Amino acid sequence: MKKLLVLALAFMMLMSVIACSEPSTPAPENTSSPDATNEAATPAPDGQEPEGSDPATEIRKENLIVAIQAEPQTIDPYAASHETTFISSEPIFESLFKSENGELIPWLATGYETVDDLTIKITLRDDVYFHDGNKMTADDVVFSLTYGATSSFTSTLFGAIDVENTKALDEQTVELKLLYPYAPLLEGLASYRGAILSKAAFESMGADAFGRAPVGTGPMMFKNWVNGDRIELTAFDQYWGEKPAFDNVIFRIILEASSRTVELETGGVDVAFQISPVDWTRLEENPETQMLTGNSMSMTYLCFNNSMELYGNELIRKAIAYAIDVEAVAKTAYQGQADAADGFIARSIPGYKKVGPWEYNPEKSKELLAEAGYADGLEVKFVTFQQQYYNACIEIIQSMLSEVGITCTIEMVDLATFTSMNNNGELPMTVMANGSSISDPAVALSAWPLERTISLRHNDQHIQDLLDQGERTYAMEDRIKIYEELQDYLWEKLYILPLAYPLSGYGARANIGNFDFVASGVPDFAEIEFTA
Amino acid sequence: METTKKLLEIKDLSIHYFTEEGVVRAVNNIDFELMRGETMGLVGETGAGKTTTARGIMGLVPNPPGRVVGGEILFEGKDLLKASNLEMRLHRGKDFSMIFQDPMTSLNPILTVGDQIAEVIRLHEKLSRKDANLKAAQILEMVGIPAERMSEYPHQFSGGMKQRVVIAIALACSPKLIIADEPTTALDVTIQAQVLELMRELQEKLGTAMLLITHDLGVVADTCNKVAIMYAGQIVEMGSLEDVYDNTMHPYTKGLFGSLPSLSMKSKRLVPIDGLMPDPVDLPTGCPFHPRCPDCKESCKSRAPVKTEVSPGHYVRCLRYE
Amino acid sequence: MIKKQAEHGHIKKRSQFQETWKRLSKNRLAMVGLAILAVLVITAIFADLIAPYPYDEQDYNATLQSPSLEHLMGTDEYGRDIFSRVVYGSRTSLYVGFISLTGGALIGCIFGAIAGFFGGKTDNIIMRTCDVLHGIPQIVLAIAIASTIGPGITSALIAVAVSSVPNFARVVRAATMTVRDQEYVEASASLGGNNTHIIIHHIFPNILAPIIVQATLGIGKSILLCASLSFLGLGVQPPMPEWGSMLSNARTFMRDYSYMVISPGIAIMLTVLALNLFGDGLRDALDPKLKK
Amino acid sequence: MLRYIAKRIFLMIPVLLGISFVIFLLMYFTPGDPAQMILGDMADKEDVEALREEMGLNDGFFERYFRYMGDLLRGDLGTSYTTKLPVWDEISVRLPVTAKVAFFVILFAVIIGVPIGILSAVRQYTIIDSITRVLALLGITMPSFWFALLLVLLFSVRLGWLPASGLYGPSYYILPIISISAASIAIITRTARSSMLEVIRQDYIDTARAKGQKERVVLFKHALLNALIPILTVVGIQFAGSLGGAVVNEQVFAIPGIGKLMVDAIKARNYPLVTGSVLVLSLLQSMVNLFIDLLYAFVDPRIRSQYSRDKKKKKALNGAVTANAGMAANKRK
Repeated sequence: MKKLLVLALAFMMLMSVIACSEPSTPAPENTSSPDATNEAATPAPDGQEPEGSDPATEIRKENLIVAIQAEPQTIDPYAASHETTFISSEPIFESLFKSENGELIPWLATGYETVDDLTIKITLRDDVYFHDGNKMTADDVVFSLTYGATSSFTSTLFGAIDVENTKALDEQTVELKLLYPYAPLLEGLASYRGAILSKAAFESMGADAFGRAPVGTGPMMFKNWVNGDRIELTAFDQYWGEKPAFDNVIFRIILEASSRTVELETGGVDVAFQISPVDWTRLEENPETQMLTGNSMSMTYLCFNNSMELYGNELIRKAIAYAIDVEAVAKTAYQGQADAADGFIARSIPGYKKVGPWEYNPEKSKELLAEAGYADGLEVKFVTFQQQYYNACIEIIQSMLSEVGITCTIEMVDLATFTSMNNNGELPMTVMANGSSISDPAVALSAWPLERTISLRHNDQHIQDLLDQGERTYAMEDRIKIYEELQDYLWEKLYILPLAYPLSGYGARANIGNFDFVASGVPDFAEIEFTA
Repeated sequence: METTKKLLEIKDLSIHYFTEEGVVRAVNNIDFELMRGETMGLVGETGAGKTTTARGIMGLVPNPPGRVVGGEILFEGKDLLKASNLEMRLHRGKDFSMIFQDPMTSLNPILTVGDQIAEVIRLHEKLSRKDANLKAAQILEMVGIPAERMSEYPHQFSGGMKQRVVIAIALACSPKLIIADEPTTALDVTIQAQVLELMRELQEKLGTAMLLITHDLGVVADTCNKVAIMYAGQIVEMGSLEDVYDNTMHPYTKGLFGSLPSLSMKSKRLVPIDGLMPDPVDLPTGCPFHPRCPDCKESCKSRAPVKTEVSPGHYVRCLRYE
Repeated sequence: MIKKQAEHGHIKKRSQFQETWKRLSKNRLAMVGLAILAVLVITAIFADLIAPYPYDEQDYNATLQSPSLEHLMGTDEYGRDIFSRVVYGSRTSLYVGFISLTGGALIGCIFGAIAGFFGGKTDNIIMRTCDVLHGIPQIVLAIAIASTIGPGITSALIAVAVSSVPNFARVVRAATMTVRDQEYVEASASLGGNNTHIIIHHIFPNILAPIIVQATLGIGKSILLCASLSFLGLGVQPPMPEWGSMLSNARTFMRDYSYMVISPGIAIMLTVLALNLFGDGLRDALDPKLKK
Repeated sequence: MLRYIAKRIFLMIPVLLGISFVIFLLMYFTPGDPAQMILGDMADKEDVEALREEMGLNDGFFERYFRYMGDLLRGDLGTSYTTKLPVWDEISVRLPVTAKVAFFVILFAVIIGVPIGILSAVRQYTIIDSITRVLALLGITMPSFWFALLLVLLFSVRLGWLPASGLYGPSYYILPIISISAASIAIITRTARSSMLEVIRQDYIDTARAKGQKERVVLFKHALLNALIPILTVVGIQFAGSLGGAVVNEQVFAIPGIGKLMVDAIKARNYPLVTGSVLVLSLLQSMVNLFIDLLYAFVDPRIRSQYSRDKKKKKALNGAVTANAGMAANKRK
């Protein structure tokens, strides 16, 4: 009997070992990829059915299958702030301009003219149609911009727009008025956040329904949304620009990171987002897959609650900072796929200034602790929610702080509780990230304005003044000087401790071409060309 | 019906159960015969090995842990122990069948009474389903149950009625031998009389031999022509009714009769046999009854008595008569 | 003669426990289960001695090392020794298992006994409330409680306890109802025993068997529930080691560092297996009918 | 029979009401603000407060509960906070997926579990019995998501035979079903074995053998039919369990089931969706339990006679029989 038990256990161990241990050589040549097994029963998304090649030897595919890590609440870019909304809305909508490394390229707009600090005249193309057949006019642009100005999700970007006085001069020109000078506006209009919606469709369907079945001018048209499973877009035949190399885009909702990696390896999907860093190297080595990585525009930081007596004390903040080896935190928490943060905004954003990383000096930390009166030890508290990288940073920091006699407790709460605690300023210490949808310093520092109620709560008027100046000056050189001064000041005050610049990346099959890494994390799908 | 030919002959049969606590010697070298149409009673206290003997004959000893370790069971001259499973199956229900003790649990609760009777008929007689049901109805009437009740279920019948159904099943194919394992013990007295009466009638009508297993000497007196007394797996006394009832030889049999209230003898107190049944795992040496035997002698403790014929057809296994 | 029997009767009482032990010790699988459990309890108690490293000691230049002599089960992504964490994890898992079960068992038995014993309206009310509790999926209960008092051991514990109450209640109610109709219960009632006396002295001892079996099997289930809770992001407060959260966090590293997934998985399996083997053995030993 | 079904359905209402009340209570006391979750953490205080007012989140507990119950009685489960779709639309898309998977899981579990259980009962104390018992135990003890991940790595990645996730065709169902049903197979096998062992020891099995019936028929007709009831109970419980319980596997295999919907709804404090999905799930589970109870009646006549109305008729008939049987007996004496 007993030998039998051992036999059963050995069998289980054996199965798990062969299952997980990857031989150094990549996965066996996957000839019978799933699309070969798809059945006619339901329209299974398959990716490899090359049609007759067009004259320009451009390889076309019927479906581009993209794996996203969560189901978006809505596909209306003005009504959400989660990455999956922007990824799924990108092929449907287009903006007035496109921004290629800081330089504006006319897109839906043919050009613009800054009349004065508060007015911009924008001229539009006249050959653009919405998916519902209506022609795009200035009214749609005005409607979209005013919607952007009033929506709580995009108020930081378009809050400066003067809703009453922005009007359409004629079918093809829009006079955009501002309440106050706002330098990052044009960059915002060029981003995926500045999508132009069909006014007619929005008003007839209503905001919620529109969010579930949006109408835009983009190359792909909304087709179907199967709750919890997938979002299907199909090609828009009256698209004014160049047609994409595929007929449908299918966003498959796959929550489990390892499942996304597996689907990429087995050809179940063509592109997959949020690949966990530990799989990056394997996907790079695998000839059938590629990894598109680069510096993201987000910065992970340790946030002190400066309104609390303990963390409001600069000495304590610095003591904690000296006890943390920022380099080790970044490397370990992100499995080597992040650099130590040495500034307050991502390096690729204009106005970035290298001010750190903070020196790792446990002795100095103990000195400061003693100076602040906590020589015999200090109790600190982290509150966080289930997020792999933030939890990793906190656990590492916790053990580093224990080296200098600071004991910290970690309280895990679920996301909803965390969000309301954050907005009521109840979080003592936590680790968060601050991303930016466009590469502009003002937007990247959106956590700092005084009116924000999150737990940072520095209420330092000097910061607000510098932020306002930065926003209002148009000349780039002056803006950069202001932001550099601000970053020096923040470094001196250390209201937060920058920790890591995580690399971001997404995976794709080897046959996906002309599809490079975009810092904002929302690539342009229409440009994709199939190489095999 | 030539009664001369022996229907059933048991020679030196031993059946033991091999359990973890040790070897249970349930039946030890018993032998007896049964003529066609004859009724023999097999009497003994619980645990004497009566039921094991019955199951031995039917080939229903649960294996593991039970096993026939010796002897022969000749049915019409053929040794059943050597018969294949298939042959045994053909015999069961056709040539010999069994009535179990507790009617409450001997019928399958989820099959109709009619089906359970028809099943044995269709097993042994090549009848169509319709004819089998017809015959089942007849047999049901024979045991005193209206045919309409064929489609009802066991739980809708009283104890007595259920035993009638069990009897119907046993007699459906008019077997040559019925083994009745304490058929009336679970019934109250009035129903008991009816059931015994019914069995005797059917036995006469069909000329079936019966091996009646009971611990009730009164029932044996009414129905049997021969009787064997079993104790600790052995037959200690065997003979015709008159032999055993009128000139009882073996002390244990005397003890049994002593513990029976009888109208004729005016004894104030019943004389129970003291002590308990011996543990079948380690049976006493010599004569198994010696620890409880009132006139036990020294030799009884060491020497096992041999079956001796005291008068024609009357056997006893006791040193006093050797 | 009578004296011998009385004396024999006297022996009978003490051997009730011996009797079960004798039968239990013959069941080899149950003994294997008991052995594993014993090892588990010992590791839990002497975790500090057995574990070579403290469970939260991180070592950044030794991250994700496969099993070696200094790290028997390798190291995790923070360079912590997995063997020590599995050893300390036994403490958490047993803690969760036993405490939540005793809680659930206690409430469940009281509910069940009352429902079974009194029957009628009380029985109906209690059973309907049990249906309600049973209707709410364990996961929903766990998450709701976790978000109220914060995820972690206590919330998993309460969720398991609350959701195991209906099962215990149902088992105990069925057992009580069968026992209640036995003559010896009526006999004791006729001798003037009040209800609570009857429940405690007569009914509980006789329904101990199903309760114990339900408990041993229940502990296994609660450890598994804890594992799925951590999988859904409601696991234990870091850096407390708990097999379930270790397993679910390790799943991202499963491909290249499979050892990280195997050790906690096997630990969970061994514990739950031991509990089931022992539970089954106990049930067979306590159930007289099953005597060989 | 119909009267019994009506009674059972009528009994479900208080239970469902109870469940909705408890869920509402749980949701009421859990911190976290739905309005905040909808507007995102960038929204400022006034907007959040305005939305709370508009959604009636500031009203008293009972006021909201009775409003919800009022809508419920009119068949309106309310609208989901996040997607603004009616709750029923969300559920009606996800429920069939879970139901289909749960059905196949139970079918698979029964097809494999019951025969193995019977086999190990019949061949008790042999090697087959021990192997099945230990494998059954392994099924119960293995954390399901661990087993699921192993299966995906083995069959999708290394062997490439099966797709890794999604439900787009028959081949997509294989891995999820195996991983979810592992525990159910184990439990059904054990129950089948113990209930078969119980039945095999009954007297009527010997009666059947005494009739000269083939052993196979004795086991699979006489024994199995009687052993069905405990097996049915467990199958019912497992089916109800896998309806709501397969959340973890749904996540690994990206199956848009109701389990995952429920979990995400709670995390987003999407009260109407939570209550709606739990209620629908509990209703479905109670229906399954009712169906199983009716199956009892179908299988076991003793239970059937409790329901059937013609009980009175039967008593009369019973009386008559005993009288004339007695007459027949003494007539012949």
